[in-house]
Amino acid sequence: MFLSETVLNPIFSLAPWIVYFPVIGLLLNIIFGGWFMKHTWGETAVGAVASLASFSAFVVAALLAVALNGQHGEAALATVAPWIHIGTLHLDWAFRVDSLSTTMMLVVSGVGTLIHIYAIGYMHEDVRFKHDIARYRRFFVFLNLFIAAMMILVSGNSYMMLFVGWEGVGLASFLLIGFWYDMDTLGRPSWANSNAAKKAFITNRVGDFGFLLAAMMMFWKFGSTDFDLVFAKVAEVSHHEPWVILWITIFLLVGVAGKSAQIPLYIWLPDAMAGPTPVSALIHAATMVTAGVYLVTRSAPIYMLSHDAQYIVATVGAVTGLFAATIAVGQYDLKKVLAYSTISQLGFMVAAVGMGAFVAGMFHLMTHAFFKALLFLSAGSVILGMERGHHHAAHHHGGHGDHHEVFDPGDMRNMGGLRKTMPVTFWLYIIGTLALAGIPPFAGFWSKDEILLDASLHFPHVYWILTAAAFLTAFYMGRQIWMVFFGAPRHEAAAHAQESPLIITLPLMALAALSVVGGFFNIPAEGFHQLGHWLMHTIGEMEIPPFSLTVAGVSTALALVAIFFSWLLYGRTPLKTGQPDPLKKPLGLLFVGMENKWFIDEAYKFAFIDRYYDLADFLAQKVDWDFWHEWFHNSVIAKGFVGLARFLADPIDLGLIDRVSHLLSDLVSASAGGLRKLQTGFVRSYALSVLLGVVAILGYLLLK
Amino acid sequence: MIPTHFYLALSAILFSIGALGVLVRRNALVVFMSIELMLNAANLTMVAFARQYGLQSGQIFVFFVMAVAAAEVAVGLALIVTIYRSRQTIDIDDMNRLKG
Amino acid sequence: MNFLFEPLSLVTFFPLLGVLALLFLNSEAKPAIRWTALVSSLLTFALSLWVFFFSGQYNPASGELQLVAKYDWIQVAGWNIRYYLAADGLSILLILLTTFLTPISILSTWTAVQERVKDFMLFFLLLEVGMLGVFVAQDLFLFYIFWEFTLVPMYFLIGIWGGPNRLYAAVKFFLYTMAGSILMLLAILWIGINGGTFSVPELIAQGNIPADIQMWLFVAFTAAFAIKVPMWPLHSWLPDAHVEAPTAGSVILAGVLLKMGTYGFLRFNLPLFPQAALQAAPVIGWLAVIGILYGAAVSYSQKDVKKLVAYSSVSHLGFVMLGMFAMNEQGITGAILQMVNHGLSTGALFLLIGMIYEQTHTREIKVYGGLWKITPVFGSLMLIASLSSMGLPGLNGFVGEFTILLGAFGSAAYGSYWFAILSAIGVILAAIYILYMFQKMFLGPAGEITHHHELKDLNWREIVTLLPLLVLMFWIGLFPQPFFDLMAPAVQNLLTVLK
Amino acid sequence: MTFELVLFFILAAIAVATAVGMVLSKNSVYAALYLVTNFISVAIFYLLLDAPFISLAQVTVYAGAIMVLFLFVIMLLGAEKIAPELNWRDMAIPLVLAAALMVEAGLLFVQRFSQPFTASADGAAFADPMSMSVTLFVDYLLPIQVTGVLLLVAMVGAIVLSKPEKKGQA
Repeated sequence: MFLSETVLNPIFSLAPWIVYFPVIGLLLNIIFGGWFMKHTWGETAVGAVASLASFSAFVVAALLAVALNGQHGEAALATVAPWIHIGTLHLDWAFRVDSLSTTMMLVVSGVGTLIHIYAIGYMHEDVRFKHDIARYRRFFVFLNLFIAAMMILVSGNSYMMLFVGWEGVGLASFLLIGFWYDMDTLGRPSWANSNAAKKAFITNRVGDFGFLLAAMMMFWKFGSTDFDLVFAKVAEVSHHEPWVILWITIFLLVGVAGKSAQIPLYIWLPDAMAGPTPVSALIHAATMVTAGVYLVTRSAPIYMLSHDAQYIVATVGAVTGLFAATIAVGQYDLKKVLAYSTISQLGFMVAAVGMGAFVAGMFHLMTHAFFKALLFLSAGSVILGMERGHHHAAHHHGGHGDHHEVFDPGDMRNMGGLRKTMPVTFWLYIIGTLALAGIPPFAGFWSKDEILLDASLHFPHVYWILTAAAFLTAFYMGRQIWMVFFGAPRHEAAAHAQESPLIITLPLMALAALSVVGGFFNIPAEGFHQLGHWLMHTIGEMEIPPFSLTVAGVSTALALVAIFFSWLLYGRTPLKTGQPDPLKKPLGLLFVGMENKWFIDEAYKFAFIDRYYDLADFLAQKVDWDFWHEWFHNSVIAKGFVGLARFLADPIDLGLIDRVSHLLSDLVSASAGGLRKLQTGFVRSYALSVLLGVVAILGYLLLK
Repeated sequence: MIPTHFYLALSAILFSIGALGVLVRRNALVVFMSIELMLNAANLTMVAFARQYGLQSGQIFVFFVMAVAAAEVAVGLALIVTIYRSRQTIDIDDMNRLKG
Repeated sequence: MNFLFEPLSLVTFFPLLGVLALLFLNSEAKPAIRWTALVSSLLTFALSLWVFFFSGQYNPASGELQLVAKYDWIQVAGWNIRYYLAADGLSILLILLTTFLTPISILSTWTAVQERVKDFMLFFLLLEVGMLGVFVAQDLFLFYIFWEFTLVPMYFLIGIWGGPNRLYAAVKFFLYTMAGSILMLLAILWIGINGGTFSVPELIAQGNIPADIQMWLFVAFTAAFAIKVPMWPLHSWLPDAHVEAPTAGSVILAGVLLKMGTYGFLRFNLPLFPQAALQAAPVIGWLAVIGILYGAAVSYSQKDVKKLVAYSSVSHLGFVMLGMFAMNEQGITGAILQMVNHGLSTGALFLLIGMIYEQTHTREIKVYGGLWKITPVFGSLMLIASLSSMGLPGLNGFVGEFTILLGAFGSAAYGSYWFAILSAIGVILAAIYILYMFQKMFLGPAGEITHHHELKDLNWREIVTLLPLLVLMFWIGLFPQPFFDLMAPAVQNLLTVLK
Repeated sequence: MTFELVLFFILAAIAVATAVGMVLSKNSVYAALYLVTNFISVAIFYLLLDAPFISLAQVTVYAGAIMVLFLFVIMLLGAEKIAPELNWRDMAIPLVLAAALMVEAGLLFVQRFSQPFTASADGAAFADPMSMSVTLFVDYLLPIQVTGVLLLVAMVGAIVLSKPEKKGQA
């Protein structure tokens, strides 16, 4: 909570470099990338530049963390330049280094770097499957852009600077979701991917709208949007105008719902899986979507003052957690399951920070970043393996034309038995799954347990909802494992799938290691809780609930039961080709809902999107054009004027005025006929008449 | 000193002769010269008055008249040349297309 | 004679030298004509920069009118009309915007205008004189003359070099703006005769117009300016004019001509009739909010991309009006910056659309598609311009929109949060129509047009045309403070008048 | 009869004679030469009138430049003679009018301006070339510039007009 006005340690002046490095990386790739790509080593160079940029940012973040530790977590500020100073509005480009921001920086740049490295290998194959090698460079430019924006987001010293990163990551997300903008996820020419990108950006904009209103309200009520200045006045304002606090938190929640995919704005995240898998891992699982959690944690002093706000946020998070988990159960696409799982886990985090369990929320954010990135990247590896298998199979059947058969390498109904063909990926996936399902001692267990513990103490309803969600989480992950890796291959591609190269699996192993030991950052025991103590430098002292064996035991037991259920359904009798999901029969309509995402997309389309389009169309065609432009201006005004002119012209002008003027004109022309004779055309006669005039005038003057 | 009205009378004579030239000659070039003569006569009065009232402005004006005359001559002669090219004559009585 | 050698006179009338030079050129010598026009407009830009920043005659820290050129002009029958030029923080950015956009527009016509090039350039440079005059004139009468003068070259630019329906558009543009101006002329005459002077600063200093008459005069001035802006619902001429105008004409129309309206509000309506302005603020504010939402919604449903951008201007200019009538520092400063921003981003959009139109001769959105793959540089620049237009932080549009919304949110003149909240929805709607346009043209599978045309990416001339705009977009987006510093003192002065 | 007066009458006679000669001469080359003589005599009048600057301008501009131009054009067109041109019947009315004009103007001048001569004491000083130039380039700067532009325009105009016509253009 304390801010040193003067930068104590010169290392803190390095803070802006967490942004500069990725920006330099992307500029290098924009300027020299084209030249790189002309060489055989081009792709590696482009990838290396981008990865190095990200890694440099990580190094800086690590240095900052060490320096911060050196001064016992006392926050430091590095002001770069003024941004907007108008009257009392003072916005600066100022980087804030405190325990919360460095934690985020480390997660973002750390996971980011691993994913950059993974992407070198992944994109190498992806651009070849999609037949557009030139786009390789663009991917890394966008990826670095994302890192830069995310770093601004987590290190800004004011809500407005946070907002810059907030929209910046939205842009990067738009660009990366729409990376294969001219096709759908299966590589067919289509608007699907670009639609998904657009949907993501616009939905995020709705959230940004809330954020913006919150920031403006803060400025007028607190006089600033700088974190310290806002928090310094929170208590006072809360005392006089409690509604202000409530509205700010609600507006912020709209922003959180947009960015962190909470009800009602989560709909963009599943579609966002249209992006290449490293993007899904980095942006739509590990980092960007957790920005909302970061935001609430950052705003802890505001949320702590309003129990209503906490209640709303926690409930929204919890309901999202359960709701998304139900959908995840009914999905067949490998990445879609993970996407809904991400929404669900984000619900956990939002619920946690909503309850005031900021440490638990941040803890889960961190562990989730590890294991969800691991899961996504492994899923990417699986999909690549399937693609390879598909190509292999097609190659063998060359000439039969089944190369053109539409094949979805991400559909779990096409998989099965990958345990044997992709052993490394299999084991990595298992680690990720156990971590996500909350099996001790994997990372997910510790963080999820802390959230559940907090909920059980303060918000029982949240606890029950979240426990149900945790059960479903373990279930759908088990379902995934059985369907993908066990049983017999349900498609040729799965049979011929091939393991991924080391450049892809190495980062996975690093992430797997983190998923295993990540929980030890914050072991719930006396004398530990390192992450908690570290974060409390920033968010203030928090009560740490004692470890409860009941809560931990219940959740572990439920997870195990869920996995057992999934084995019963999917493991014991593996799915056959074309066989419907075994849940379909017992659950009936319920499963249809899960399968179709509860028809929320359709409902939104019907309720908002189509209505807005109709409205816009009505305004544009009917109101603006037909009525205002054509009818009012062209018919009423213009034609009215013409009509008036006609009226004046016909009876009045022709009837009355014209007759008089005809008379006049006849007179004139008669006299003109006479006078015309004077017009001889001879210059000299004109000159003569001029002289005549002069003589006459002079004569008059003389005689006067 | 010569009285001013001597000059005035002289300029009146010159001006009239110039006017006469404009009226009687059909050669466009001579008509033009006659106009120059009239301008000169007018200039003479101005300079004469300038001396009488001890003012420079009269002379300044003459200077400008000269400049304008120069411009006029340049354009006028060019016109005559053009007309001569297209109609092979500089007789102003042949140029009567403005006849009503 | 001396009046011509005042710094602002020089800047304003400098393009006339280009006009003079053009008169001596053979109308067939097209390259020479283009270069002459370009060089003279570039020199005007350099001159304006020099006058404001390097001559040492303009002190940006002062909020007073500076570089004053004040000469008696028409002093008949008790009319005290002066040749009175001056600039301050309210106008400096717009003057620079004008001198900046003119060479860019001229550069954009390099290959697009092939017929009657000489006349085109003549009208263009004359238009620049008129626009500059509007922004520097401090005498109501002189202002009116410049104001009307701009109509003439623009009329011809649309009417001669425009699209198929150009005559209709040109006449509509002319009549529409003329109609509003007549009322303003009456108001100007009333003020000038009753106040004993036409000089705005003196009239402001007198400040003795009775409140009830203020309202009438305010309405009369508003009639002229609101049409020019254009404020909803007086925007009907805008899509016609934009769609039919040649690219350079659209750029100048959107970039500068519309700003004459908003500038008029700022320079005349607010300080001359402060009570009336305060009373009218909520009305204007609501019109602005409606304009923001209406413009954004209508844009979304357009099939012609130029029309889409034209309607988006209605939305953007709504923001400017909203900020201005918030009547606080943030709002007014943001409004001025937003005028510049709109000139940059909409100007860039029109330039880009013109560049593709030159190749395909169609502006129908649905025939395009997948252009980013075929013309990557074009697509990337379009993306930046689009993002700037929809107000992405880090680019110029956001800085303007945010400060305006912030001003409107805390505005005492509005006295309600609803103005800011509803217009913030405009930010969402902006994303919808801009992304719709970008997606339908640049993303997705290759469109119909690519089957008929071998589309070429931007050439160097086109990139050079756009580059200054892009640099400014980033500059204003990241470090707008120098621009704010330029206007801050003048805005504070204006606010003291309003209080 | 002072010397000046004698000079005046001699010059006046020359001026009138050359003017008449110009009007009457059949050959336009002669007409031009008469006119030159007339201009030179007027230039001497200017000298008598304390206007040395104007006098010199008269010689260079009129007698020099303008008349040379005339001669050029006459030679160029080969239009020395246009016969038969003058006949006394046609000249009757013009002659009467010109005479009337002369009489009227003379009378008017004499009637209105025959006050005694009031030249300032400093005589020639008021219009010496030095003070003339100062006046011209200080008080009359703009007119001078405008005149320059006028001459430029005239020059351009003359060039455009006398350019050979292109085929197919009217």
